[in-house]
Amino acid sequence: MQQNTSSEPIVSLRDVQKSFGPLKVLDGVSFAVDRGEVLAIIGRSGSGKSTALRCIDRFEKVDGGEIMVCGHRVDRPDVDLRALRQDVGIVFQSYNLFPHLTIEQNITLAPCAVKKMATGQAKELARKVLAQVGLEEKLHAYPEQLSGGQQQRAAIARSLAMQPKVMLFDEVTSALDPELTGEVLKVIEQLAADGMTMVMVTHEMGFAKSIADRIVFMHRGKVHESGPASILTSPTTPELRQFVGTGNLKS
Amino acid sequence: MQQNTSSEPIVSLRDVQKSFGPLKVLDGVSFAVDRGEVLAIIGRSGSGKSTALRCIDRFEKVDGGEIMVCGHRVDRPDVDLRALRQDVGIVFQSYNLFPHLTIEQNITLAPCAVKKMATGQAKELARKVLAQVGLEEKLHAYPEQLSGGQQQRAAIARSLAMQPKVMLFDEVTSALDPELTGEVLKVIEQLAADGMTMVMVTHEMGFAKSIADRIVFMHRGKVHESGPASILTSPTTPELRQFVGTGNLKS
Amino acid sequence: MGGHLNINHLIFLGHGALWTVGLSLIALIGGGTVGFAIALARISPLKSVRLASAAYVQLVQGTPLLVILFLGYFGLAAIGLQVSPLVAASASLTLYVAAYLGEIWRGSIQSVPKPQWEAAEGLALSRTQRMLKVILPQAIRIATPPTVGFMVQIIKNTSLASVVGFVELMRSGQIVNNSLFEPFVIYAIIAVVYFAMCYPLSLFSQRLERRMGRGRVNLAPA
Amino acid sequence: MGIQLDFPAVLERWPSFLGGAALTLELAALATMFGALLGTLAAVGRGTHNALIAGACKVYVETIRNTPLLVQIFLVYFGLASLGLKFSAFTVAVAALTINVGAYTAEIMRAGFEAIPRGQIEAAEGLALSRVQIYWHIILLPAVERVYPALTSQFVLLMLASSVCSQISAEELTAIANYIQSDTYRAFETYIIVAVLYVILSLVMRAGFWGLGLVLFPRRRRLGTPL
Amino acid sequence: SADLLDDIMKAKKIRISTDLAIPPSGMMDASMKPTGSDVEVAQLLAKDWGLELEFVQTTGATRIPNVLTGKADIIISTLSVTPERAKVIDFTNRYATLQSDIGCMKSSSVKGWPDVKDKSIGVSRGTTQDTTLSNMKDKDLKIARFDDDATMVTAAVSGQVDCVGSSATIINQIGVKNPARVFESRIPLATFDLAIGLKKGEPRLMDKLNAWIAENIKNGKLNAIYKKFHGVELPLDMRG
Ligand SMILES: Nc1ncnc2c1ncn2[C@@H]1O[C@H](COP(=O)(O)OP(=O)(O)OP(=O)(O)O)[C@@H](O)[C@H]1O
Ligand SMILES: Nc1ncnc2c1ncn2[C@@H]1O[C@H](COP(=O)(O)OP(=O)(O)OP(=O)(O)O)[C@@H](O)[C@H]1O
Ligand SMILES: [Mg+2]
Ligand SMILES: [Mg+2]
Repeated sequence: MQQNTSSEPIVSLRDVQKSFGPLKVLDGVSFAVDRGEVLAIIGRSGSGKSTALRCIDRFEKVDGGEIMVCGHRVDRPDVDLRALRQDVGIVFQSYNLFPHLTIEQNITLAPCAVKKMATGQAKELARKVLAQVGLEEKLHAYPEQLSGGQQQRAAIARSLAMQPKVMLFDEVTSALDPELTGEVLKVIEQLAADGMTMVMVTHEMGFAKSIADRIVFMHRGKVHESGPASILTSPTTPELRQFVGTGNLKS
Repeated sequence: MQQNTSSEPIVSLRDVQKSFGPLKVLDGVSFAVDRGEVLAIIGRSGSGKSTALRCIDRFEKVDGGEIMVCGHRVDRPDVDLRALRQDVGIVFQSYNLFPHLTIEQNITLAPCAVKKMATGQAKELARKVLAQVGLEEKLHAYPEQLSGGQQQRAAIARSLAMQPKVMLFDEVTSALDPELTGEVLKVIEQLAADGMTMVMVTHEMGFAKSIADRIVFMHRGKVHESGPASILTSPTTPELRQFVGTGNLKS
Repeated sequence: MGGHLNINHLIFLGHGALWTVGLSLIALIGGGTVGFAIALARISPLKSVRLASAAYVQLVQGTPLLVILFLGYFGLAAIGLQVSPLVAASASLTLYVAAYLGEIWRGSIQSVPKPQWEAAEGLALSRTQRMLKVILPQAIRIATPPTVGFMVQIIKNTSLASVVGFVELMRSGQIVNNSLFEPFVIYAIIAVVYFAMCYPLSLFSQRLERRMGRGRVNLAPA
Repeated sequence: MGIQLDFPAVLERWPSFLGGAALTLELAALATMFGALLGTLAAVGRGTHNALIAGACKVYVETIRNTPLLVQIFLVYFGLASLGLKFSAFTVAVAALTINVGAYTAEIMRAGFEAIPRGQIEAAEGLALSRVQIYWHIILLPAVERVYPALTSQFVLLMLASSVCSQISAEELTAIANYIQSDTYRAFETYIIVAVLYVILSLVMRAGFWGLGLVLFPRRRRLGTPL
Repeated sequence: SADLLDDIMKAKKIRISTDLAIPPSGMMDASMKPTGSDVEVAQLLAKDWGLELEFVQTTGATRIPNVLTGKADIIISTLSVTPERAKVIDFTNRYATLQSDIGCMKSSSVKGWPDVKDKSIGVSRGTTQDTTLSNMKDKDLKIARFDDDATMVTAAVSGQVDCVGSSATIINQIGVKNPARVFESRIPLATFDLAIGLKKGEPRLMDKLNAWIAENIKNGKLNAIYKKFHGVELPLDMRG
């Protein structure tokens, strides 16, 4: 699955603008992600990280700029949303598993409904992706019967079942305690090793450092600093330096 | 306010037992806290930390064992609950400020209603405790107008206004992002420096290490290991070693 | 039968409308007071009180208001208690409304999150203080929209008080119709008058609901 | 006082009572079924971005909720007949009750829809489900589960309210009671029996809804926890 | 307990239970004052006995409970006498009669019972017309019962029913406001005696009422009232 050799970025943002009412949340954000690359977005609360991520999967419409994802022009009003979302998987902080469905039903729902996959085949697939996140035995459990870490892994499996070309993660571990965080990070690490293209918003500096190919530090709606993981240990801007400093309290 | 010289423990648990239905949550827990001491309870999710804390303030009735808090026999059915709770302040993860009252009203409510304090005096007190947590300017704000970290500090101030002899904290920072966590931890550090007796359940290993006089590591409803903060760096049991090890991923 | 709609008919209908308003007010004040007691009884620490109030609620909610009114007026008289129509209607409506408001309010009180109860407890507040200062102020916010929604139903249901001799809006319409025989005109007028009384309340309840965020469910009877 | 209750004289007409109770239950069951459907559609309609549909649904809900059921039934029954459309009293009763309870259901269902966390819908959108699929798989059942107690109460109330159908010659329980009491002049006995029957019917309906809930909400059956 | 007649005389007031929504016996005039044949009978009775008159507003269903529970003294409200009902309350001698017919559209071809076989017949629920028709099991009639006369008439006018079973008076009234659907009597159904109703066990009041009725039949006053509202006279032996 290693596809690190590619010409064109799979996700690219160019001068993206986004306001909520009077509040300018994204003020000319640009970055690109190549096939097989892992990009971590960091920054303090309110700096626009989640908004940037949500724009990529068109949960927010942008006010200006250009977003290109797997060949879809996401900024255009006529983008084919359902096609886009078959190429992009997104996982949120709050899992958002469907509480009335078992884990298996959570996973098979989209393949059956969207890709018209046969039930038997979908169940086979569910087993496979659950194994990938180490949750085979929870096939018939309901979400609330799982711990937070397990729920988050099930949510990742659900996204994987759609075989997306790129995965987006928004602080997928910040609702979890250290031990459960560990479980989920291991799964993501494995995905990275398998060559999945990923964009992740995270507070886990240590993890970002160890897994990300590139880091984007956002500040006040702008990409304030970006570069390889090493910028975390030797930041050039005072803002990133301060951010990394306060973050350390948590360690 | 330094009262570190004292003979008898202010909180003591002896062989405390507690089950929820068939589930044995506390299985003979014993520990004691001296006046002016800071005790941190750590352990993985579900190990019974919160339950132990809640038993101290009689939010759960114990099935067996003995709990003594500031001279109250908490395990007895005839314990004077309101007297107990005037001596004990408790702060939860989810702040639990009263949303229909301003911060000032949140703080003055109990002193006026329980201690029959005059309104003017209570307001004076509110100003004082808010200053203690660095929130003077939020006197007339409603909880929802505050950030998470500010809400948590207001909740601590509300407890302080009852001038408790001992404070209990249950994962007071785990709903907060690193920056806000920093604010709250600073307040707790100051309280410790002022000599307040405290029992805190926490996931912040770094913080526990730096502030706690003693650490209790709970595992499967038992106190598995306990001792000075140094046990975190040189754990003797494999369970604590594993716990601290996974915790490190977060740093 | 015969004749045309004239000012006297309209005045008669107006009187009926006034009775409708009056009966509604009685129902709400009486039912509100007793309903509050029911709500507290439903969450009482005493099991017997809880069971008794639950049985009461089940019984009343399973019986048509018409039957309650009938038995309240003639049934009391049958066992030797002569009560005026006004007393009988007030008592019956009170019992009926109390069962519904009691349930709505119990739900509202219980939907104040458990941590709030615990936080109040942790501050050493007494049971009464917790109720009055922490729980009720929050429960009222939750309860107001469904309560107002229920008021709309009560306004319409007071029409059943005609069984004990009240000539309220619906009955006055029937009487006018029986002497004029203009059903469409008269029922249209009645519908409009009811709408004029109910819609502002509906609107008000929706405003409230929108203002304090959603999530509460309306327990409104037909 | 001078009242001698003579239940046997009224109870000997038990087949009529039973027939009336059966018709009441039948009216309630049919109106519940159609009303649930109509109300759900109206609730969905109120949530659409199409201002015309949303407005029409709002007018429907508000008009019905703020006028008496009796007037609605009269207008449907006699209004249709005046236009030359003649339906049986039973058909009209079912239609009028459906229209009535549909409006209440719409409000309850809307509350249910709005109680679905935004994140659930975003997660479904993220999985490329279409709008219809999202309503069907993600919103509908959890929404119903949340408002199930309110829906149950509403439909029991509908059953009680169906008594006004006696006005248009439907022979339901109240109509039977009126007939028997004016034929025998034994109003007390009749109304007491009718009250008992209505309480039984409401318990039957609640039991029915409880059973239906077991089928509809397997998660709840297995875990017993609220959503 | 005390005698009801004494109570009435002592109170100088008689409370009469009358349904004011069943024209032409009880209804409201253009200035919303009670009027109708039963209303005038009641007024005559009160005047003759020198009593103040109070109408107890009632619906069809509560006429009887009103006197049983002492909320009214007597009922004058088109009560037809049947043996079944006589088990619950006492009836005086008749003070009027009610001729009931099957009425149909003027344009219809109904002449006798065989013609109404597949027609729907509207009646007021629980009236003696209803009971009479319901007992004709052999005729296999389609009966639609309404809660009151007004609703039944509305059904006839709007076409929900083809025929009505009612008093001749009401049948004739249908067409007054609706020239498009004029009804007329086609099949005679029965003649019912209307009587004043009172609680059982009041023989003195009963005797006094019967004496009053006999007297006012003889002097023709009851007949005059009847004719004024129903357009026809009482049977020969009641015309005084
Ligand atoms: N739907 C919205 N309407 C209005 N303001 C919004 C909305 N969503 C986000 N914002 C505002 O936009 C700013 C950026 O929000 P965003 O969620 O992108 O921050 P973030 O970097 O993800 O922060 P965090 O680390 O707390 O998740 C914040 O000030 C937020 O309050
Ligand atoms: N009210 C209750 N009823 C039933 N089980 C409960 C209840 N409260 C707690 N438990 C169970 O008791 C066990 C211990 O819970 P507790 O909240 O004390 O754990 P904890 O150590 O605080 O965990 P965490 O770090 O997740 O807060 C858990 O398995 C929990 O599910
Ligand atoms: Mg975010
Ligand atoms: Mg805990």
